[in-house]
Amino acid sequence: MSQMMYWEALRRAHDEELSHDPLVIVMGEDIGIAGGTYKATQGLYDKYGPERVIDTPISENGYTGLGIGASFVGVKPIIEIMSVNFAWLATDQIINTAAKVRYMSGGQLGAPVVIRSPGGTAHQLGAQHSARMEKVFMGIAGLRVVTPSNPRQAYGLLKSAVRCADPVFINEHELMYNMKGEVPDEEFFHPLEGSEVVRQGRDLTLFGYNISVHWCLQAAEVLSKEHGIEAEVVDLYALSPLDREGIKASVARTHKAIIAEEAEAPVGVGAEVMAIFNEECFFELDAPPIRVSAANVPIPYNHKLEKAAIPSARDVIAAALSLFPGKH
Amino acid sequence: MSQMMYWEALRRAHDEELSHDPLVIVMGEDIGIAGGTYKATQGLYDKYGPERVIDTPISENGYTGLGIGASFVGVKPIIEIMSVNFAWLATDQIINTAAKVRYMSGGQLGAPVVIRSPGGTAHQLGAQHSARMEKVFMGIAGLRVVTPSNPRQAYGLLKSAVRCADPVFINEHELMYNMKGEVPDEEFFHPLEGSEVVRQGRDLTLFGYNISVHWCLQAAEVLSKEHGIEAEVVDLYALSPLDREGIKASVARTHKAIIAEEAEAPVGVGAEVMAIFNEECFFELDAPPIRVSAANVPIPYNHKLEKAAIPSARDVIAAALSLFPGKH
Amino acid sequence: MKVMPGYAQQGVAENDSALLSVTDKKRLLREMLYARRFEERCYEAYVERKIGGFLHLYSGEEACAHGVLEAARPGYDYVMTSYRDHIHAIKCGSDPRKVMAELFAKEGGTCKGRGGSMHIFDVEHRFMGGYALVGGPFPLAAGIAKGIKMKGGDEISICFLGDAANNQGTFHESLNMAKVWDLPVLYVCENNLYGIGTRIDRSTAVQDQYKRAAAYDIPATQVDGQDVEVVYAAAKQAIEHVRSGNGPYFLELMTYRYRGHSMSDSNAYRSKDEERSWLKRDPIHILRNRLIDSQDLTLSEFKDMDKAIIEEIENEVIAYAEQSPEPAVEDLEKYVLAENDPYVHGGAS
Amino acid sequence: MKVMPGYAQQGVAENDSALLSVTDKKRLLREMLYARRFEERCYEAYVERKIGGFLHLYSGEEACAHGVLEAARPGYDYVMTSYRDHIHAIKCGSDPRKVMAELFAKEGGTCKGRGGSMHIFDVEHRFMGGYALVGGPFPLAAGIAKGIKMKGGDEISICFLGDAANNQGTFHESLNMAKVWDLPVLYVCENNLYGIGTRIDRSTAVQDQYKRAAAYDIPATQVDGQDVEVVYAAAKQAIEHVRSGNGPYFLELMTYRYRGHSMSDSNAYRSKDEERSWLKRDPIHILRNRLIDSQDLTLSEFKDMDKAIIEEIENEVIAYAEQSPEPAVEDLEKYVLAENDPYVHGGAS
Ligand SMILES: Cc1ncc(C[n+]2csc(CCOP(=O)(O)OP(=O)(O)O)c2C)c(N)n1
Ligand SMILES: Cc1ncc(C[n+]2csc(CCOP(=O)(O)OP(=O)(O)O)c2C)c(N)n1
Ligand SMILES: [Mg+2]
Ligand SMILES: [Mg+2]
Repeated sequence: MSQMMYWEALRRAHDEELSHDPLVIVMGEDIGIAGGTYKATQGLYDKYGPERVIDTPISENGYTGLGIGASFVGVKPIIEIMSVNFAWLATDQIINTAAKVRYMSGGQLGAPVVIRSPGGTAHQLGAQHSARMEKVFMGIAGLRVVTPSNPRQAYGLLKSAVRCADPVFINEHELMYNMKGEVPDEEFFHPLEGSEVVRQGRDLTLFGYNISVHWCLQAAEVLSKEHGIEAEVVDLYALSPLDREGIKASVARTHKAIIAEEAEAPVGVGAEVMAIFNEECFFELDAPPIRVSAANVPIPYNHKLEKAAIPSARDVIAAALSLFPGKH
Repeated sequence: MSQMMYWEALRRAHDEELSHDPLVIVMGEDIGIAGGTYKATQGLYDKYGPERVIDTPISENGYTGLGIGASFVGVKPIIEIMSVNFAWLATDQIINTAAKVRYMSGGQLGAPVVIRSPGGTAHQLGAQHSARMEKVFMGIAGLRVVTPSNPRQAYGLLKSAVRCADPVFINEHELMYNMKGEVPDEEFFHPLEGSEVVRQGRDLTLFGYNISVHWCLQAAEVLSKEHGIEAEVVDLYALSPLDREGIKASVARTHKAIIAEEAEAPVGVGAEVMAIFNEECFFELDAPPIRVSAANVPIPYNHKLEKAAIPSARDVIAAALSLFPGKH
Repeated sequence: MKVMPGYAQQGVAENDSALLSVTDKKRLLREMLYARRFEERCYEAYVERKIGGFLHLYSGEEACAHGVLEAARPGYDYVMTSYRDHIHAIKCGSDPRKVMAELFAKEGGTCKGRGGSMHIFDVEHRFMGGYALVGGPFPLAAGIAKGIKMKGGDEISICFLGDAANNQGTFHESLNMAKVWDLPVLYVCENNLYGIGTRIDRSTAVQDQYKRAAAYDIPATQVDGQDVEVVYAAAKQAIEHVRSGNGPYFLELMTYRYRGHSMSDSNAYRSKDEERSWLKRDPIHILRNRLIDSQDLTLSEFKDMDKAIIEEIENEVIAYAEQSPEPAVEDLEKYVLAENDPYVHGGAS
Repeated sequence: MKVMPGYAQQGVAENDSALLSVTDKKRLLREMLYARRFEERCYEAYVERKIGGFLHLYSGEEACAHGVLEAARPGYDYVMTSYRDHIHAIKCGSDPRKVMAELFAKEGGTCKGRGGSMHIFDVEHRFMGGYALVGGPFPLAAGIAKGIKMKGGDEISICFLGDAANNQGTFHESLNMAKVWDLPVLYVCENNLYGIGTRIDRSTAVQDQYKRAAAYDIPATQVDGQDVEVVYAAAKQAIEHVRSGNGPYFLELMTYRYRGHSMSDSNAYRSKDEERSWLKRDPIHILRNRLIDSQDLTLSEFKDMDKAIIEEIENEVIAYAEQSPEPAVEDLEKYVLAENDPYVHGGAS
């Protein structure tokens, strides 16, 4: 095991996959000579050359579609979209082509592309650079959606996404690239489905994904130390398909549930998880499950407003305590 | 009251608004000389001329953005996107600009555009022409989403959408343009928020919107006649914001709930409504609420598969009966 | 090379038009006639409700696909186009029976009845699909060209699309990338003067589409799309350019669709005069008359050919499509994702 | 009119460059110097963590906005641009104190602290916004022009954008529509040779951006963007064209940004030589030296002016921004939707 940063883990996965298969390419704006805005492809342009580590024009729908087309003939493109807010421009090709081509062709053609993009609220990037899109992509049949919460997942999910025959959208987060964590020294492939219990506890379950896993873990510590409440924390690193069994099993253990997400609530990850609670384990619930979500606003530039708009561990704690009226 | 078809109701609303305000314009592909694929603008090109009833090039992001820009200086554009599947191309301007500009500008500038588009599964149009997008747009702060289920709503919602200072997305349906219904003879403006109880019943609530309201109504008849179950049917014509109070009030009356939608389940309208059940009226529910949704597949061309992919009144009935184990 | 009177040309030198042998021409005539009869039979089948959804026919435009693909290596070069795709697939080598079965939504169709008229795919013959989003194929075709270049093959990627599609942003983005990276892609614009009911001058600032390629420094030609020999000659040069590693090329073919845009369209937006003037330049008649003039064909031979084609389509193509079974409803969720992909569970190891 | 050596020009006839009076030139010199000092002070404030988010500075490019808007009617004509927007706003008439307060995320900012550096809006002065999606403003500006045309005013719509933005599909779609509908919009390309770290030749097939306008039959000129008089003269003609109802115009200004793309960028991708060669053509120095040469200005006057500007920015602009209150957290949900819109409830009646 080595400690490495999230971006280093991504970089290592890119590097290994590029060296493993000459048909792996990386594409995106400023990912070549500049090494990527968040360094995920640093040094790879020099190592693999401009034909495989490709600086693209500012043409999101175009280069995403180009990557998808290349994938039709055996190329395995890893497409970086610098901020997920720009990915709206590429949704046509991602959703109308990549997600549907296998079905429309009766199984003849697949689009094994990986689309990586940071989404989420960083520091004062304003309304046009702070939104998330995983909730959009996970509503589309034919597309896989994963979202690493730590360097190990960042490495292992990208590795599997590259090898997988399906199109995979990977949701990353601007604020997490410098996070440190352990990554196995030997090559490994993280499952693209499932969920992970990252903390055990009998009193309630906190569901999180990507950055919100960390709020849940922090909240769980506080709940344990200060309130004697033991929370199980479940990392939903796979958003499509969601791990219904894992969700059900945890709720069956704890009978209380919170789902924390950084985005606005409507039709979000939280909504889907709440629906799954109802469908899979309604009678296991002792209390109404709770969504901890962002305010339903475009993200403001001012830092105080920004902080007020998005949730934090404190909001998870408050939500949890509301489920234990005696324990305030 | 006159009987008119859904498309006629839309056409009347267009006509009245165009004649009411010289700054109202209509834009879209083949909406001018051809009168619109579904006739919603028939005859208006001749009446109001090419400067106001505008045939656009095939440039969805471009003409939608152009309409949004025009709205900055007082123009009130009604933008038709021929099939909502093409609207992915315009999501950048709809979401990154129209929905956010009021906030980003600190309230200085609004984008009072109306975007109308049919979404849903018609007859064998295949995967790239059969998807819905209301679930995407209703997850975006700053955008209103409404979806008429009958000619009266089609007329009144479009009228209000044109006058409203917010951007409004109107979800229509290919299969509903020829539906007949009563529309008041006098001008009227339908609320853009709220919901409507379209059938009363004490035993359970069937929530629907747009086409699924009709499945719910059909199902309610069968449930009543054949099974002695009296269903309340609630029409969620406003999807953003959703009528939390209305949803809660109905569940509080019936204690059982089904939400029917034509789209695939993940992160859909049904998921959000299920989340609202949990948040607003968990303890009112006697049984797990149920989503009746499409199969999670791109829509197939073959008609039998297509029919199997999307739900119907029969599925609503089956779901309802599952809530009354004694009554099969 | 011949260009249609009044049409400019650019980038292609004059050369001898007699590139096709008589045998080739006769075969092409039969193929184009077959295409016409195939499409017209689709029309009937649609009226009979055997075909559903949207149906876009290629009648009138046969010389475009046939001229270009005759100059290419069908089944070897990669081809994609829009929803108006039956004939391109067949010329690439698709079995017409399977194409028809697809339109009939049958399991024996090219896409097992899942795709339909707008989405014919036949990967075995490198027909990489018909797409229903206008402008969608521009970047996809450039991507295939990128793949070819990486793998070092001498295939090319050919993208057919309509004139109105060129107003889509993907046109601009794709042509720029194709040139920046010198990709082996041939863009063929089938300029039939309309996007549904909107005439090109009402939607497009520069109506000669080949001129737009200059904005990307891509060589371009505009020729008569009704004369298959002219198309063939222009395509030969264009393909030579692309296949030799010189990067993309843009070929504009002036043509006309006889039928409405799709089945629901009555062509109310164009004049009967205009239609008549184009009917006089029917691609099948042009080639037929030329072969008759040169005494390589008689009218009665042509009529026999036509009869044989009509019968063949009825007895083989329609019969196959009719008899092919429908997909099983239990298979609804097949083909959404890859089956048994080991990486879904963390790799094979 | 002067053009930079080596740059082509098209569509603008030669004419006398002495269009600006000495008074105007001196004012412009002060404005450009003010702009430079404003931006450099932003840089410091960012380092001091008074400004957050992304910050894109205009240093080196001052002659572009100033030359064009001097030729326009700022505050009357509608203007929009990208995220590199402070100076355009100020030249349109925005109070620099409010612009700085916006960067400081204060309630006294142009957008009440909600927008930030990338999203300055000042509708009162018809500065219609800075946008952070590259290519986003192309259609928006055409839309404003559509509105102008409908209302019959003689305003024009001016859209500033970068060179790399021109590879976005919206460029193509918007220029086409602007020409098809003959909209009064002036597109100004600030060609600083880079999109972030990618040099234009690595992303763009045709590097002279004005040439791309021919694909839409839009007249276009390319001129030196470092000489404000040259920009002014070219813009004068361009604006005259647009304001007289002749439809869109495309003006390309060759320029250079001194600082990194945004604050996190160290310019590692370009050579010091290149940077030095552009520094020699500093827009402020060019105008200053010209005024000194013609004895309309002395160096010490210039230095005094500079000192006064620095003090003014410190004492008025920064002080205002510092003192302005932050927005109230209770107001988080303000400005998402219109307030009390009667049609939300079915109309006023
Ligand atoms: C993105 C998108 N926008 C609009 C449509 C609707 N539509 C289908 S075909 C068509 C016209 C296309 O014209 P052209 O490209 O000239 O091709 P042609 O049909 O003439 O062969 C339009 C507007 C679509 N399918 N996709
Ligand atoms: C749609 C979109 N794609 C990518 C980006 C990231 N990005 C911001 S600025 C920029 C470069 C733009 O260059 P140019 O248009 O030349 O303007 P300049 O910054 O040089 O003034 C890029 C790629 C973005 N903001 N929006
Ligand atoms: Mg056409
Ligand atoms: Mg630039």
